[in-house]
Amino acid sequence: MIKDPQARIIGKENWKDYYLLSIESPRIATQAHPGQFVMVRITSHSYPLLRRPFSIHFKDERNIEIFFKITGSGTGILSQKKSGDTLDILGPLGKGFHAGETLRGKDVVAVGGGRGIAPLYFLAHELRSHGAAVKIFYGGKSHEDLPLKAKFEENGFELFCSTDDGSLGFKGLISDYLQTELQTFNPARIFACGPEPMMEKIAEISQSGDIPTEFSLESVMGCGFGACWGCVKRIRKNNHEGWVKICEEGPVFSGEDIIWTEVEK
Amino acid sequence: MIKDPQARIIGKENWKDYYLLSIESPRIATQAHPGQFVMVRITSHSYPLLRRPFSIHFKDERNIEIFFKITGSGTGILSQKKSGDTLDILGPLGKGFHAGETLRGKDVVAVGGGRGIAPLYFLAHELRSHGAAVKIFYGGKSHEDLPLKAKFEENGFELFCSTDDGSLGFKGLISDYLQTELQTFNPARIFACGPEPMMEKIAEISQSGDIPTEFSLESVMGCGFGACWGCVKRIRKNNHEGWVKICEEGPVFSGEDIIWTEVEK
Amino acid sequence: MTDLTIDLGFIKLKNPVIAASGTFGYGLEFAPFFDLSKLGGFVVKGLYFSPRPGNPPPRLVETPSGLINAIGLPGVGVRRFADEILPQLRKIKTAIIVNVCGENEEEYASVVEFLDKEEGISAYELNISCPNVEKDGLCPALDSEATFSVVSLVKKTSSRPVITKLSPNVTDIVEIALSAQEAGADALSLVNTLLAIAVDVEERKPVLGNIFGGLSGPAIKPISLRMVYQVVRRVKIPVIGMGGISSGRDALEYLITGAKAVEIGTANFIDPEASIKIIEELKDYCEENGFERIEDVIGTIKR
Amino acid sequence: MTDLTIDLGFIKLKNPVIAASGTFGYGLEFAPFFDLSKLGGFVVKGLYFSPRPGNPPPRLVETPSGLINAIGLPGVGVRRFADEILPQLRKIKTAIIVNVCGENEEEYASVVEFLDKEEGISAYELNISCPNVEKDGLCPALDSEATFSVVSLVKKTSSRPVITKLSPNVTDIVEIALSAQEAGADALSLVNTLLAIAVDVEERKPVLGNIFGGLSGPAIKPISLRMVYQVVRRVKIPVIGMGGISSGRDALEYLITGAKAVEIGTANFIDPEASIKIIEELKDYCEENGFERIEDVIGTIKR
Ligand SMILES: Cc1cc2nc3c(=O)[nH]c(=O)nc-3n(C[C@H](O)[C@H](O)[C@H](O)COP(=O)(O)OP(=O)(O)OC[C@H]3O[C@@H](n4cnc5c(N)ncnc54)[C@H](O)[C@@H]3O)c2cc1C
Ligand SMILES: Cc1cc2nc3c(=O)[nH]c(=O)nc-3n(C[C@H](O)[C@H](O)[C@H](O)COP(=O)(O)OP(=O)(O)OC[C@H]3O[C@@H](n4cnc5c(N)ncnc54)[C@H](O)[C@@H]3O)c2cc1C
Ligand SMILES: Cc1cc2nc3c(=O)[nH]c(=O)nc-3n(C[C@H](O)[C@H](O)[C@H](O)COP(=O)(O)O)c2cc1C
Ligand SMILES: Cc1cc2nc3c(=O)[nH]c(=O)nc-3n(C[C@H](O)[C@H](O)[C@H](O)COP(=O)(O)O)c2cc1C
Ligand code: FES
Ligand code: FES
Repeated sequence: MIKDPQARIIGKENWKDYYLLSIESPRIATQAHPGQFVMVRITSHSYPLLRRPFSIHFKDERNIEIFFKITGSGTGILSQKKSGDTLDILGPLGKGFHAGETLRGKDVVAVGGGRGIAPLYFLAHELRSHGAAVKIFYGGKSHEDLPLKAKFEENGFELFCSTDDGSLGFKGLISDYLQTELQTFNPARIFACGPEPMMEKIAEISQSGDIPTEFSLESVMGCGFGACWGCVKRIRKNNHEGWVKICEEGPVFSGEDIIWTEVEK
Repeated sequence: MIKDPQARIIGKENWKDYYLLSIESPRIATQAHPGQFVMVRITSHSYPLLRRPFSIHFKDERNIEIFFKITGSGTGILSQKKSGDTLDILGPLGKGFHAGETLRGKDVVAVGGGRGIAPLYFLAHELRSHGAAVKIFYGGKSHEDLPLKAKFEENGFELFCSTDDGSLGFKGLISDYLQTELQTFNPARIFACGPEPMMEKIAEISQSGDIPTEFSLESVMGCGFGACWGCVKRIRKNNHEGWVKICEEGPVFSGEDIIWTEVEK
Repeated sequence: MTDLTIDLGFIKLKNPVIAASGTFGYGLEFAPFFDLSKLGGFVVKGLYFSPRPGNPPPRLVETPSGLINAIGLPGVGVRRFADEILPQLRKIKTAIIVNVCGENEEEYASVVEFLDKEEGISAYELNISCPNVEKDGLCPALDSEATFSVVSLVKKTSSRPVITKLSPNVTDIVEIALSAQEAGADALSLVNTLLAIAVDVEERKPVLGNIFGGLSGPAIKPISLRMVYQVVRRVKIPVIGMGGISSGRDALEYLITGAKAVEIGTANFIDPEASIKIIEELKDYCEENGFERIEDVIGTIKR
Repeated sequence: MTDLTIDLGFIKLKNPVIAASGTFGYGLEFAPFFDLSKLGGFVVKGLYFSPRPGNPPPRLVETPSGLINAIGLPGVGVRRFADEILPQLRKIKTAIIVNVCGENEEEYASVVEFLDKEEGISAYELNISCPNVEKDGLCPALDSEATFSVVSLVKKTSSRPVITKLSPNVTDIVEIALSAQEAGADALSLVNTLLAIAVDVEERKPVLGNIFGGLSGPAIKPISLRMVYQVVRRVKIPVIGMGGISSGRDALEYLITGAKAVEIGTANFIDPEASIKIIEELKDYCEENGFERIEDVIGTIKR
């Protein structure tokens, strides 16, 4: 866990409400794993007050990327930053996905809904580097919510897109698309990140097929490093249910440990 | 008094801590007089909360200029704005200097200390257009506090500069420089804007020489248009002393009406 | 067309948005910005019987998302108000509320007695909660007996509805609210500002001329909204909520919580058109959420 | 070299900067960021006798320049604290203060009784002021008798200094402060959070799982600083000030006002190194203003 108060933005891309920032932060980059996140300070003054959490979208030796959607004032202000500006970031935080050697040669699925696609690009690369065959399921309300489609394709990932309005790919929910496709193959693991109803649906589907799952959860985070007890979700741990800090023990949890009825407020 | 929520920045200059913004706002520009000010909203959210007052530095038919120094977080954030950004401004506010026909053919003096030079550029042009002969006294801590020197000179104004450290012009306070120079001529009026000790000194000097004066005062302003009663200073009005709203009745006051002992906190 | 009218029982408002006392001058200061008759109402600056100068400056200091003021209730007094200002206000087709102040109970009563003879006032708002006139912020609204006593006296004197404005600087806001209700208040407005100070670390002295001031603005909304939440559950009379409202969403938080109307304070300084925008945003919200009348939004908070 | 040490009478601090309870975990969470022994001290998360789960989420909501929390004091209980955490804390060369909680007076006393047998604790901070465990924010610090009673009981039990942490949710903070002093408190810390709520206008329900929470952060500084101003004039025991401190200047406002030390809360989340920076800024201020000892800055406010 590193605090880098002078991480420099070295690149920026934008598609409507979605933004991608490349940030130079070698010490964070070298330690980062897929599914981990960073806490970004938005301003040096008191509005907005708290740092904002963002998944690590991708990394190389020196840089990390974050991919985010404007959902409020913090992300709004962040979207105004430009190349050359510096950011104060903490990371890498949390525990990531399990994307190691055990998946070599296996089929795996990563499902991202809207901005939930963010951690899956890094994850997909990691999985491929370990010899897994990755299918990406990428869903959104309309084609404008799938700005990363081209990038996944250019990088040779097998992509399954859906939109609620049918403007791109399968018309309907990405979880329904996944369910249909699961009739034809049986992945060794499903990874997912997105709105909670989407993830819960995927948990159901995978349970019936007995497929291990990993979900990246969200919560309002006060600190991101275990000090505030603010980010808890109901999780089973050592056969016992409790409020678990998702910044420390997550944000990625095994599907069977998540108590979905209590995850959604 | 106009509210222009979409005034566009069309030009920006910068010298160290000093900034000049040209702002397109035709309706405010046409009404503006020297000594009046605008209230600028710094952000659309709650920090910093209040608008900040700035003198109208110059205007043409469509545009106004403000000239400011970074003195805190509001001016700091404002200094980051760039050409093309829009500002929400209220103005023109207050009553300005008396720079009319009665001064034709007369010698007049305008004294600016530091950022207090801001309203005097507009004033100097107005005075000249009414046929007065203007001498500008411009003082600061060091030469870095006199960024507008060249501009005044290029525009053909007679300039007297001083710096506390002697790095440019007369070494010492601008009020001392003025006092020295007043031995050689007798202006019909002295206008001044700057730190209160400077203005008080000038009030003394001019009183002994019986020269009419006008001072532009500052105060923390809640609204800028008379609604909050926050900006009061001790002023004589109709032979009676009282707390007077400087946003409405000022910010320019005749020297004889200002109760200096109470102006400085 | 959404119906934005609100019935307070003793008065009908065009909409639930009222400009708050001390932040809206005598109303006329805002006439250059918009047609004042679009408001649900406005409350004029606090009035004592006689003219008053207010506190020595500095009177304002900005804090993170807040403003401390120690204006100290300067004003023209009832006579000049009635002679010079009220005639202009009468032409405006909206609820005109007079914020009534007093150094003691009798002064409150005499202000009301004087104004009762004047036409064009919709209601009084009893300011028993200004924290920056007395040392240490003392005021009747800190004590349920003092509240009861002044409200009863004014109610005896007044022929008009009396809204009692409460202070947030108390342990138990419900207790004070109940005693104002018992004394006959027609409505409650809450809250006034929170007693506050700021220190100048260079000069090592209090920033404000009066040392103490009252904190307002977005910073206080979580606290004032909580008090409204507590009070609406316990009183029968209507509650007007305020504290840090600067957007339609802020206003909605209060209405959903159970306030029948809201007052807009500090936001008027930052955007003189704030109240008008808030009215628009309330309309939009009703339309987007299928409410035909804003009254149907009030108190809809789920437990 | 500026002397930053502070003598609280019962304990000497390296410097006046203490990390506040509930915002600094058990301390160890911050070890990756800096050497904890640089602090004046730190207060661990509130401890009840038994482990507790805390409130249902959402537990946090951000407000303008503020944070409402309804964490609800989850924790490991005294036994695990003594067995697993305290041994690690003992190695840190700074004042370790335990924030003591209780559902009733007896629980406060039993926490202290248990911990008194353990080495390595510098003082207790009696948390009689947490607004988000009981309904409507009830807690002993709202009442001077309840305060007197619990402080006396704990003082009887404790062999260590007892700092009493007061609530800002009161009409008269001085009254409560005096009764804590009378009951034998060795110092006062003020303030805990302000009782607050937030409403979700889309869902039309309270945002927090617990409905009520406590407001902290820069938004509250004007209020908490005012309370410190009022209390330091009236008590003899040292006062530790807190509320919204995020810079050296904020800390200086409290010290100049008369607080002997400060606690840093919410700022730890935003910048885990906040306390360390504040210590540096205090040093700079002393040097620039010719103070050889930070003690000489305390209470220098001009009247
Ligand atoms: C571990 C983690 C990783 C995340 N990664 C990404 C990512 O890669 N890309 C991305 O676009 N978003 C991501 N998010 C969500 C992102 O943090 C929020 O969108 C952001 O904090 C909203 O800030 P804001 O100021 O724009 O919105 P606000 O104005 O604060 O709030 C707008 C809405 O967002 C909700 N919200 C606020 N903070 C959070 C939060 N911390 N988590 C969830 N909801 C919140 C609010 O309740 C409100 O409904 C992640 C969240 C977590 C917890
Ligand atoms: C009528 C008027 C005209 C002005 N014209 C100009 C101008 O043309 N150019 C220029 O550079 N400055 C001008 N000022 C001063 C300018 O408004 C302040 O410098 C600015 O508001 C400071 O904002 P800030 O957020 O940067 O500082 P803050 O962080 O708010 O404060 C920094 C310091 O400035 C003081 N301050 C804050 N607000 C004001 C205020 N309204 N007036 C005086 N001091 C204040 C504070 O007390 C503090 O000491 C003018 C002020 C007035 C009243
Ligand atoms: C500058 C200023 C002056 C005020 N004057 C009065 C007043 O005269 N009478 C009164 O009852 N309240 C007065 N108030 C309190 C406001 O009416 C309102 O209760 C408070 O500011 C909280 O609302 P806000 O956060 O929207 O500003 C004043 C507030 C401010 C900021
Ligand atoms: C998330 C959170 C948890 C807290 N937990 C405790 C606690 O366990 N015990 C306690 O006495 N105070 C607790 N507090 C209150 C702080 O110690 C402090 O009194 C308050 O936050 C005001 O300071 P600040 O504005 O610097 O945060 C908590 C505050 C926050 C924000
Ligand atoms: S975000 Fe603070 S404990 Fe998880
Ligand atoms: S700034 Fe509000 S009255 Fe002058």
